[in-house]
Amino acid sequence: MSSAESRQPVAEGFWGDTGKTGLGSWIFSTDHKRIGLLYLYSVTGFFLVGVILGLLIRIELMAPGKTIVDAQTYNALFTVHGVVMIFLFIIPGIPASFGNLVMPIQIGARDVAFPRLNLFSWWLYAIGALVVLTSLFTGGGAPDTGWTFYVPFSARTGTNVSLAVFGVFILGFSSILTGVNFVTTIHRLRADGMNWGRLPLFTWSLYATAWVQILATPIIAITLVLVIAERVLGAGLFDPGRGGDPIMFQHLFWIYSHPAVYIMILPAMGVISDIIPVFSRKPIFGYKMIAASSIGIAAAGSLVWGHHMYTSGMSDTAIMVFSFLTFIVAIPSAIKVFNWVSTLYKGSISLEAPMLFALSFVLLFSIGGLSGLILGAAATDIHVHDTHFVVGHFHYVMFGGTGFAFFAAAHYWLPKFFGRRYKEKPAIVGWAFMFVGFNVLYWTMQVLGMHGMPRRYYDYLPEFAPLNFVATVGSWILATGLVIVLVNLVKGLKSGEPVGENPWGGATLEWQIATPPPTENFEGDPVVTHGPYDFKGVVKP
Amino acid sequence: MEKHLMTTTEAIDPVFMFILGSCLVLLIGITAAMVLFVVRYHRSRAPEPTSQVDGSLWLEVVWTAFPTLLVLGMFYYGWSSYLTLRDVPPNALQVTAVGRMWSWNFLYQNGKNSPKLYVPVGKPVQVALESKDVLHGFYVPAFRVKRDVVPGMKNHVWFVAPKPGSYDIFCSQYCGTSHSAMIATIEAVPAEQFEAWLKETKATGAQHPALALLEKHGCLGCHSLDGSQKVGPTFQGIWGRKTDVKTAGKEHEIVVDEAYLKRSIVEPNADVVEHFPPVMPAFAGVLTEEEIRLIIDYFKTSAGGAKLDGAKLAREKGCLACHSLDGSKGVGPSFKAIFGTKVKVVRNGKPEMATVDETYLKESILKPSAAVVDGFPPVMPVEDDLSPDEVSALVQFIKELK
Amino acid sequence: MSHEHKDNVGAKLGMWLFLFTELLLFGGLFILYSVYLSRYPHEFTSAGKELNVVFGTTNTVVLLTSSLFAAMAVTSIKRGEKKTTLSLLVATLACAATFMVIKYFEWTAKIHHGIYPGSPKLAAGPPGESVFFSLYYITTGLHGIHVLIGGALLAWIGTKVQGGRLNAGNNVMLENGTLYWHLVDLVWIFIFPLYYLIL
Amino acid sequence: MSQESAEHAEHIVSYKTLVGVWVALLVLTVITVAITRAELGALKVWSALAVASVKSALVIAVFMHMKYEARLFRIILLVALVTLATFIGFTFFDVLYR
Ligand code: HEO
Ligand code: HEM
Ligand SMILES: [Cu+2]
Repeated sequence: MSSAESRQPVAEGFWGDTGKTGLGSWIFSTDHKRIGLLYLYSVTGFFLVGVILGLLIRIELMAPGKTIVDAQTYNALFTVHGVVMIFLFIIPGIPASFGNLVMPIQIGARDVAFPRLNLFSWWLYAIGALVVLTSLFTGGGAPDTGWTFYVPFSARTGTNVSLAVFGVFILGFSSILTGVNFVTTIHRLRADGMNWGRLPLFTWSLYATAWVQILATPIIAITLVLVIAERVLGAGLFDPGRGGDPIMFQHLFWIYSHPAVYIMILPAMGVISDIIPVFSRKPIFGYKMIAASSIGIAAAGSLVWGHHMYTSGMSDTAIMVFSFLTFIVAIPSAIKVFNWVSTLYKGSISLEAPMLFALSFVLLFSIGGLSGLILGAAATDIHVHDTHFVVGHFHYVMFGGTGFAFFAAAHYWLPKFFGRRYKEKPAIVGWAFMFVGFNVLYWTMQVLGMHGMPRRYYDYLPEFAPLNFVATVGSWILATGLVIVLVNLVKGLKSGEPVGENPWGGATLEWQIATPPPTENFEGDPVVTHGPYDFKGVVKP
Repeated sequence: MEKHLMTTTEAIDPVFMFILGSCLVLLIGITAAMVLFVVRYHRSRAPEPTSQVDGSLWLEVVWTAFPTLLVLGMFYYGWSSYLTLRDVPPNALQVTAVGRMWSWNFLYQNGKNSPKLYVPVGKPVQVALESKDVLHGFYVPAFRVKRDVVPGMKNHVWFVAPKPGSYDIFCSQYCGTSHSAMIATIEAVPAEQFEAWLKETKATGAQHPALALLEKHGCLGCHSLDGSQKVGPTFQGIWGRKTDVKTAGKEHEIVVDEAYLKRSIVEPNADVVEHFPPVMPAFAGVLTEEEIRLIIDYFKTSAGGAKLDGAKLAREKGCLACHSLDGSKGVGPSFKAIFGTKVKVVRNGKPEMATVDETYLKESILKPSAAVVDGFPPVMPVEDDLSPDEVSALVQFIKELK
Repeated sequence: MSHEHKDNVGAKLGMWLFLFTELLLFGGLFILYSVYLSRYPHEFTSAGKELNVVFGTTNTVVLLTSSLFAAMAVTSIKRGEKKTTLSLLVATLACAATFMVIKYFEWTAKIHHGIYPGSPKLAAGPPGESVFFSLYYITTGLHGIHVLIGGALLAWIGTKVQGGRLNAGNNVMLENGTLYWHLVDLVWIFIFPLYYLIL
Repeated sequence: MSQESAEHAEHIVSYKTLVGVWVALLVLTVITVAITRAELGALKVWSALAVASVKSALVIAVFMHMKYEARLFRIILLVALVTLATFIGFTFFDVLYR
């Protein structure tokens, strides 16, 4: 598009250069950028739903006894909160939205390997989401099993578990197909000169993630089918009365769901690895180690699922093996953290919104990850398992980690695709609220857990009341920050200042093309001649 | 206490201190480095980067090796201390904890059961864990022990209460509507007091000499006293019971009386109760006339005469976890003055009115999901191990609650 | 559009990745099988005796033959023998149909004998047997669904061969379709000894 | 990408090879049935699995053209198989020692 130079307020780019507009041009588009945005909108929508449910949970826990809902509703609340956050927000979150938007451009491709399959994945996501939502209002009502669907309870409860589980099954296939697409794309569609040593770390992380999606997700798919078989056919595969073993369900569930936590965090780590060098104007420290550790996490992460089952009655031998491997899998994460911090050393650091989110990611992820070590050790996990300590742990890594990385990515990349940017001040104020509120909320919950307050508890003993109140106040501070950040972002992208091709001074390919990118991404075939973090010759913004 | 026995708390807490401490040190280190770099190399102070170094082999080696050693230490310490939790001291007191939706019950070896877990101070206690329905978790925060209660699986925990006092037991594994109400208490009391409690509250009938006989001759191996189904018919409420028996291949109904009982003991295969195998050994010559008298008297008075205690059943079977006795709303409707009222229920998906009478109550106990009272969740578990007598006792109990 | 170039290797790579997914989908069931076999070796043996080895063996032969036809179809289309390709595909489908018919008879016979998941007869029997048969039904059922999907896929591809859209120069779709079909065969190669023979 | 287009110089497998593999598969089927009739005890499972593995190797190599594909394909196949094997194997750390 030659019109990119003669820019009026903002060039059209992929938003209009094909001449197609209207809903149909979006939901039937095979353009990776449009699909990426479809995912971005849906994922953000479900994030907001999940947040509202989370806030309701916190309000209920503000004081002992009944505050706003009854016990059964509370159980449905945290179940739906967990299911929405895990399967509808965080797993597709970064890979399907920002991965789709950015990854093909980063490797110099015009699209992913299978554009139509890509669109199909989004449709599966939409259908799966719809089925999950339908389950809330039909049959016996919203599922009340917790997001882990443990048998025998999930096989017995009268709520609409079968439909919800079926929805998650569909979502699993959406995730698998995205993985298939990304692996093929990264193998086949790299531009000339884009060798594996020049792959941006975000793309590296997506590559590792995609493998986990392909190899682990089918296990949850079949497990969920078995839950339905248990409920509908009375198959008895997990029913101790009929020779089944409920512990086997937990094995199958975690064979997927532990690797799934790396589906959640690896792309986030990729985002951070791309942002920190740009805002320090320094090459990333230890590129090869960071890339290799992504693969290492993906591989070793498939071998530690048993650490969720220390109290289940699993054999002590298994506890020993899984505990050992859990500690091993922490090492590649440690390597990443040390390399990120070292990248800052002797750089030229500018604390704009993406960087603030990125740096707070490092901190919050470290807190979450280090608390993971307490959970990984057999002796200490026994005490804090199934308490709010675990809830704190996973919110630190999932929300403080992936959630903050999601916002870092939004502030970093979205101006490129919308051609306009948000205001810096409100972004920073919003970030500050989020950061403070987040720690007040979840640090407190971890302390509660150490004092022995179990999770999934509607009601609790009076001695836990003061800290619970503090945590609830934290959730309000966090929510305030979220509102500020989101409003500012949406307003800015709609009507903010136009941005140029390269607002941050990035060296990866997405910053070398027009803003917003044209449908074809590149004019002609790009040829890559330098690494992703080589800032020589990149103009400082 | 002869020798100091390491408590579970003493085994776990040092590991906590070690891992938590190392983590805090690391966290503070990383935070300090980040803040330092961000301040020192902020663009306002460092307009251009002063280094373009993009890696260092020896640094990578250091920060791979150092965490590796540290986590190996954590692993080993964590694992070896965990073994303390698994290593039950010899001579531990044996108790069984039975978890059901949504209550606990504790069984002692002498047959005594109690909704509170009484234990002697300073003596190790091994708790065998048994679930009647779904997963539960036996969690005592004060002793740092937790173990899932899995149907069909033999799990256990052990602990020792160092000081007299009450300690909370939580259900840690999510188990449905009233999961958070599934709380019980450990009462740790001095050893002598515990012994006294255990004896004094020993099942009332145990003093009866006939019971000793029934135990001694193995009768209780096949006949229960509590209505549960075993190889032979239960002794519970046997006196005056009507049953079908087969005499010389022919069926007919009898009423259990003295003559019948006597014959059944001396010559068991003369009349065999329907649906039971004819496997009972004859006790002619084994039991004296005197002893048989004693047993029959016992059946007349205690086992048969003493009615099942509905109130006790309601507590033991966990009904009271959801149904209050004082009119307050729980997960299910309160039992108070419920008999005779009219309630709106949902049957087969359709609302209708029902009168709470005996039939209705019986159905609600045996098939809870058939008719669910409007406004309450359909979560009541099916109690499939209730005997007909127990159901009647429960109905009677509810009927009498004014 | 300019970027719709053909990348046969890419297409096959994608297909293989998807096949791994399918493999692990069955993998979940094989995990359960191995665990329960080690826990109930005797019950598995006696339950396995109930399965009909003749049906099982026949179906193995049928599926192997169908795989042969499918593989030959790829060779023939690359040689430009359109007619042969079509007949080979039809033969593959015929085998698929035979397989399903035999499976139908096998299942109905079992169900007639009161053997199906959750049946009162199994509930009364030893626990391991009920597990065996539940696994048997779910595994072969899932496999049967794959036979149907694979058959439909090949039929659809057949119409494209017929219409000439797939030909000697452009046949990766047929190759991918047969790859899927071979996966169905691969899974059966393991189901057969594990359920029918180990007794 | 230009250097890669050389890598799929198409390989056409002859009918003869295919039929040969098919015959081998049938023979192996007979062998499985035969050895599982014999009294081998626990070995029975392993030998049946061994034959099944040989059969699937044949199908993958020839019917599915793995023999003629780039090395990448063989590597990823190995990754998938190893993953499945570890999932099964690691479960047995629990099952065998419980
Ligand atoms: C994004 C998701 C995510 C991530 C990345 C992680 C990362 C880790 N997790 Fe977590 N987890 C996640 C999500 C969850 N975890 C859970 C539960 C859980 C449990 C079971 C707890 C229980 O139920 O009792 C354990 C043992 C762990 C361990 C770990 C470990 C060791 C890591 C490691 O990967 C962390 C590595 C990071 C580190 C170590 C910090 C950075 C390094 C530094 C600062 C340098 C110094 C480090 C060293 C010296 C090692 N997790 C649950 C609960 C599920 C449920 O029951 O509902 C969820 C959802
Ligand atoms: C404002 C934001 C949020 C609040 C206030 C919040 C609050 C909570 C609370 C209090 C619980 C524990 C409920 C209990 O155990 O009784 C919980 C559970 C959970 N949360 Fe959040 N949360 C928030 C955001 C998130 C995010 C962003 C994610 C994931 C990306 C997430 C994932 C989960 C999951 C998986 C559970 C477990 C549900 C279960 O036990 O089945 N939450 N949340
Ligand atoms: Cu995990």
